[in-house]
Amino acid sequence: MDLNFTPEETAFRDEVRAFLKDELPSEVADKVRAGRELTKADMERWHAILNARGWLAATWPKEHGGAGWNAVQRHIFEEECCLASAPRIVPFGLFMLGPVLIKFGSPEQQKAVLPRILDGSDWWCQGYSEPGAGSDLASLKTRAVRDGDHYVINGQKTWTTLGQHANKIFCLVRTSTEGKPQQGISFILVDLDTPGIEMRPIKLIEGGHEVNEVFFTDVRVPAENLVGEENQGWTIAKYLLTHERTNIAGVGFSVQAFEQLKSLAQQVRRGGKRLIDNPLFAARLAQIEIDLEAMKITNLRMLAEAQKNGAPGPESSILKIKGTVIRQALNDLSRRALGPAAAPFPSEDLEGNLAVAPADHARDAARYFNNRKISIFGGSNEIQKNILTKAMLEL
Amino acid sequence: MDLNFTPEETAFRDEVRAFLKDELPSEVADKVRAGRELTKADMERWHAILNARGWLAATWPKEHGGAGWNAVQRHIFEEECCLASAPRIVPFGLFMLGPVLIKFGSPEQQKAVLPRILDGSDWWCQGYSEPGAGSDLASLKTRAVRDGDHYVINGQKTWTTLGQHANKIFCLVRTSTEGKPQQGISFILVDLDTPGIEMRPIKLIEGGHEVNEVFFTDVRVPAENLVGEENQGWTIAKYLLTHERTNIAGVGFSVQAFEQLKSLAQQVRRGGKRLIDNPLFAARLAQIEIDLEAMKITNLRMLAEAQKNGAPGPESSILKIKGTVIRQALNDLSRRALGPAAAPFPSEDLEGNLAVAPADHARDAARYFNNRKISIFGGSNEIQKNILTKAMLEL
Amino acid sequence: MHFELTDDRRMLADTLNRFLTDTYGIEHRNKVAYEAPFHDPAKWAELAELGPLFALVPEEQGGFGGAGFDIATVFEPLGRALCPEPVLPALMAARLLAAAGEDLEPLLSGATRYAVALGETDAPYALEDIATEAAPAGEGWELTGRKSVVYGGNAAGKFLVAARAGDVIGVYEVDAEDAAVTGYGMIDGGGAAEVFLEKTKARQVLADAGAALQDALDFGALALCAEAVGAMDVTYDMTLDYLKTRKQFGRAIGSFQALQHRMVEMKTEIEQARSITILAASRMGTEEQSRTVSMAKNLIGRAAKLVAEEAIQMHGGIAMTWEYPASHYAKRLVMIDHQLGDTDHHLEKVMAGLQVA
Amino acid sequence: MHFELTDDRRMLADTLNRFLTDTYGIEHRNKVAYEAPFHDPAKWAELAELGPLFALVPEEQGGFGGAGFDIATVFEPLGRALCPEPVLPALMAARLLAAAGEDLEPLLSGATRYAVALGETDAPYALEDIATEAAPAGEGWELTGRKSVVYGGNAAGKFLVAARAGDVIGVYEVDAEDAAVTGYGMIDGGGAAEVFLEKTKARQVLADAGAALQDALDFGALALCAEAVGAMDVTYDMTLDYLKTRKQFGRAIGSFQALQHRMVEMKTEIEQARSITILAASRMGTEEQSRTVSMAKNLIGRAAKLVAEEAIQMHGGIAMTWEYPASHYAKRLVMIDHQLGDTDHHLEKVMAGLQVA
Repeated sequence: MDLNFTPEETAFRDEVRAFLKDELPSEVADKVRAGRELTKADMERWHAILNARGWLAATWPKEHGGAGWNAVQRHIFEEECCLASAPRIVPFGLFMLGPVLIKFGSPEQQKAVLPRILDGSDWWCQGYSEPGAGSDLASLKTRAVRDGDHYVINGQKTWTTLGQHANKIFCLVRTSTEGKPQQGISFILVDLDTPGIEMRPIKLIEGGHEVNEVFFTDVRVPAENLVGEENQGWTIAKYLLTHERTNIAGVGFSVQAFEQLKSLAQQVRRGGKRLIDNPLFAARLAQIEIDLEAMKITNLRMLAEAQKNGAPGPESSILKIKGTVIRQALNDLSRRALGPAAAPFPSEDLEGNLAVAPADHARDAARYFNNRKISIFGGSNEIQKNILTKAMLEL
Repeated sequence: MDLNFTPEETAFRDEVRAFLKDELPSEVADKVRAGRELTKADMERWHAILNARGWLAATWPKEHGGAGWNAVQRHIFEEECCLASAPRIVPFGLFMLGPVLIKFGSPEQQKAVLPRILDGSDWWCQGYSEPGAGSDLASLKTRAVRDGDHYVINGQKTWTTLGQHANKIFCLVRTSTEGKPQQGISFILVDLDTPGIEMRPIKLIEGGHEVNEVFFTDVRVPAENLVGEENQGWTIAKYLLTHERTNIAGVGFSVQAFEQLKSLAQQVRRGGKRLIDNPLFAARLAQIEIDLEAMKITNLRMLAEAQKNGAPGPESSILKIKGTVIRQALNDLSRRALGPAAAPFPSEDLEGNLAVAPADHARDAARYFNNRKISIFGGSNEIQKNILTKAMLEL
Repeated sequence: MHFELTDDRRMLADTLNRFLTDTYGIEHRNKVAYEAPFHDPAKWAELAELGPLFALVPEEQGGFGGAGFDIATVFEPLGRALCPEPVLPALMAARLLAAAGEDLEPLLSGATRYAVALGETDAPYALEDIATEAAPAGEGWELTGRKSVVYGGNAAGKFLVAARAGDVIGVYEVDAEDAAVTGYGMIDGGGAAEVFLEKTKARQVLADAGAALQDALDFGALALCAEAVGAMDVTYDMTLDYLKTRKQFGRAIGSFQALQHRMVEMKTEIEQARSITILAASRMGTEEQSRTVSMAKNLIGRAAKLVAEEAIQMHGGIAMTWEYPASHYAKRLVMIDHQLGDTDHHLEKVMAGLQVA
Repeated sequence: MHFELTDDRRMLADTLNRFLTDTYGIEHRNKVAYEAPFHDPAKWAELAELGPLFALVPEEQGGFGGAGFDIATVFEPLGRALCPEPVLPALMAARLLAAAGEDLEPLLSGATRYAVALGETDAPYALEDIATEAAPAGEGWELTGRKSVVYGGNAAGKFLVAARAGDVIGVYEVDAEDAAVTGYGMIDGGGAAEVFLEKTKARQVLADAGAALQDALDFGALALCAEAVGAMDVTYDMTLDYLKTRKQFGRAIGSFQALQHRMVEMKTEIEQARSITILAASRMGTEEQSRTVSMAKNLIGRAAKLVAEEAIQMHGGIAMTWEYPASHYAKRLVMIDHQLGDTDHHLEKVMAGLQVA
């Protein structure tokens, strides 16, 4: 047993830390810390800074312009980014499409697409979920019918995150209705400027706009935009699911949230005392700290396992389940710590002059509601439990 | 809305209370309070006292020697008995077989059996569960084959509570293997002295002997011992399940346990203070008090509903589920309150001279372990949830 | 012992439910609840005409109710409809004005909207911690301090402000136009305000208001419990409906046992919440009023959070959207815990009472 | 960073596991664990010969281990076998004797069985509350007080007793024959004793033992955590097996989704328990030793209770019986929380540390 990083890993962490200290724009970090919405420009700015350092595409091999990091390096980088309140890298081009093209794409596709992801020319979004197929991707209905050199796409995608900023979308589409439902699915690249596509915002529970619906009506897409073989889409989707799952425990987010919460509990006063001195509150806080400390190790254990085996096993579903439970508990406790001050609808005013809540906490209730999504999206915790039951428990 | 008892009900409660004060033997109540095992003589003594007062068979009509109480009276009586630490009435003859015979039995059976239940001549036990059929009664396998004037019984029953004191057993047996599994079941009375019956004790988790296995090998039982029609057993079992479920919330037990726990928390000291002054412990205690106060009302609401409709509805499963959760939480907290003093294996010595734990609490851990059964026996909480799902939620 | 409403109360509940169902549907509600003035003044007038405000106070004070079950009867329908009208501030103001023997007519008729300004940044729930000061000034009084997150304060004509003169906490009336009031909307709909008082002119309503304020808080908390029960019932039904109709992996998701058992747990907690609210309603006006209300508010806080979170989780995505009504129910259910004392605040009160009993 | 045992430790674990599996099966265990002397003296000697006691202390003190991971390596197999031998008292005594620079040979060879007498009726967990008094008497000392539920005390030759001389808590050695010792068995197997001291002759081992006692408590708690992880693994496997084989309503009960999801929750908490035990083991000897051990003992307490209760519930009846091994695992898992500080005791320690960090 050795819970410490190697000297090389420690050196890497110090390098990342120094980089973040020097290069992360403080106005952007401030927004992240306070849970405010980032603009497209904010995200592009951070991507450009990372790209300049060669750290934008963590997992891509160096020959494609990636950092070529291993799992431990990625983990260190992600954790440090969280602690520094860096924006999350928009994953659709970098961590989803990129690896798919590197594994399944043609050389032409790689050459055409990858550099434009890195330099920010293209913003990709994801067309996986459909209104009738959330956790159950195999039942998707959006059709792509071959018509000469083109596919003609009809259907509807939903939960398309940050689609409002995107100019491209990669989709899972049904190219066959024969055999098992999984067998007739293909993976295809679509330019959002193509006629027949309409993107509509979905307003979320807390009022934010981060996801969208995308409607396809007779959208003609060149056949060479198909990635891999026709009807190979399920294989590609599964590849992403097993190989590219990273940071699913969200430990970095939780550590950062815990530190913010502890500081909040030292600012808030109840009954003439600091909230952190209230035993009931402190008990909840300590309980989460303990679960989080354990989670850090569970995360490292599975990381070590993945490092050894090349890919995370089904037990990594535990990370998703418990990781989201812990994050949500932290959001819950922050909201509660604020009392009535959590209740106002977030606005610039409330964060600025009015200061109903302590600085950086005006959006804690909104964050709590928004983060109810993390146990739903990306394979709900119920689905994760089903996966575990089958794979690990053999039930 | 009126949460108060009527003047008549209040007068009845006072009458019960006075009776218990005068007639409940204090050495028996002491045992109940401390969770010590009652002897057969203790239970028979209490039954005789109740019978002398005409209160032993609460639900039987008066013409059969019962008290003829309605649901509210029964509730009042049971609650008062719990608060006074009276022994629980052994239910098999009085609340299970009796009502079955009154509803389904022949006049001869009623005349032969009921008086002997009341006067203590017979001690009945129950032969329902089998090793392969716990919550799933329809799959029971014990066979009764008609042979002239007799049925010949072969098979095994289990979880037969207090069978060691009994001279009679009523059984569900399979008389047909045709049709649905529920359809081939019959209800039959068996004398335990009949050749071919063997009763073996089952030692429970905490070391106590309250349940048994019963083995039947070619046991010849007169055909007139059949209750109702052949293959009508399922109907009888269901009748018991819906009409004779009483006190399934166990509110009286919980109220009594809560009072004992509160008193314990005032005796036990930690860090120079009484345990009840420890905020973490007090929070748990207050939480249970709240849930229990709500449960009292939930219980009354369903009682009023049952009173109105003649029988409790499927929603009474809620009482079983939440009632056992609360009781088990109380047992859990008592055990914890004791710290290391909960750990010794119960013995006379530990209760007497040695006094490792405060008086009446030497068996709190044993009680905690023993009461894990209440969410399992009598239709596990999982089964209750299935029932509710079907009947109430229509899922 | 029975659990049926009197005919009068059932009629009131029916009337309210019908009015809200017919004229205050969720789309209308969402339109008015999130935009200034964060309620619908026209509907407020109609609502007042229906008479529910009169049900909040006893006959002696010009009403026709005022008992615990009257409060529950009014607020459960409001909860079912997620109604953002400021009935709660009216109830609490009515209790305070009645305690002072003042004329309630302007309030009960709906003509004057009151807000009750208790909480402060460092004193969100507990009266003892109130720091706003009242000082005599000429014939009247002057108040100095900041009242934070005053529900209904964004659209109130008058404020009843809790302030201390030395050790004694009193209640003072302030005209909205005399104070610096900044209104805003709430994350779960409805409006509130920050009220800044700087030697602000005030009229003393109650010199020593400890008991009256606690009583107003108790009645307010009971109202919130009833509101939550109404909202939980609707949320539960919505979820049950969804489980029956939504298909995944080729079957209704309600056929999955793990979800079924969680539905039972929701249902159980809702019934427990209903029970404790009934108990609290029955104990209003007795010695056990405050402690029982605290029990109710604690249980409601836990149950409402469970129902909200489980409803979202079992809907799986759709209830994360603004468009789907369950999201608004979930927000209200969670945020009720931030009003008039949260689960822990009330648990501490119940803990304190463990010793005496 | 890696999570593999060194070869030496893996060998030790294998040896222990094999010894216990081969010679200390559950039937033998249940025979000896519940009847005086509540362990098996012959097996104790064999066990001692295998060397695990030497793994409990570092080389300087005559052992070959003593690090956190050595402790975990020894106690996890003991937990898997539910072994009632008094290894825990030996560990804690060894830490105290080592702190005093005393000869450990009689202990490590298994020749002398020690029990560590800390807890009292009103001071079950916290050292500060200890009331037993030590007074000088001639060349030595005399102790007066009662030590309650001294694990292993029923079969110990020597006691290391924590007692106060004025404000200072020290450690004193008492021969079993000099004290009034009443032994008894435990509900989860194994033995303990009440130790009555009445001007009982004693030898001072450590005058001011605050730090050494805390260290012994930390190591003891770590050992209990590792023991619990071993017992949880076995209980989980037993339950999983049962779910796969037991049929109800015509299908394996493991096919019911509600139970499946609860198995996942059990598994998750067991993995968390394993993780926090690893973390605590890694922090022994550092400044964070005590706080991390408290974290571990708290999480273990919660996880072990969950596993015990869920195992019984999912077995549904059979695990309520003495005959079925899971019942004994469940008892041990629950009762571990009653040793060396329960979940709340340790939570309070973690809470205290929130402030500093």
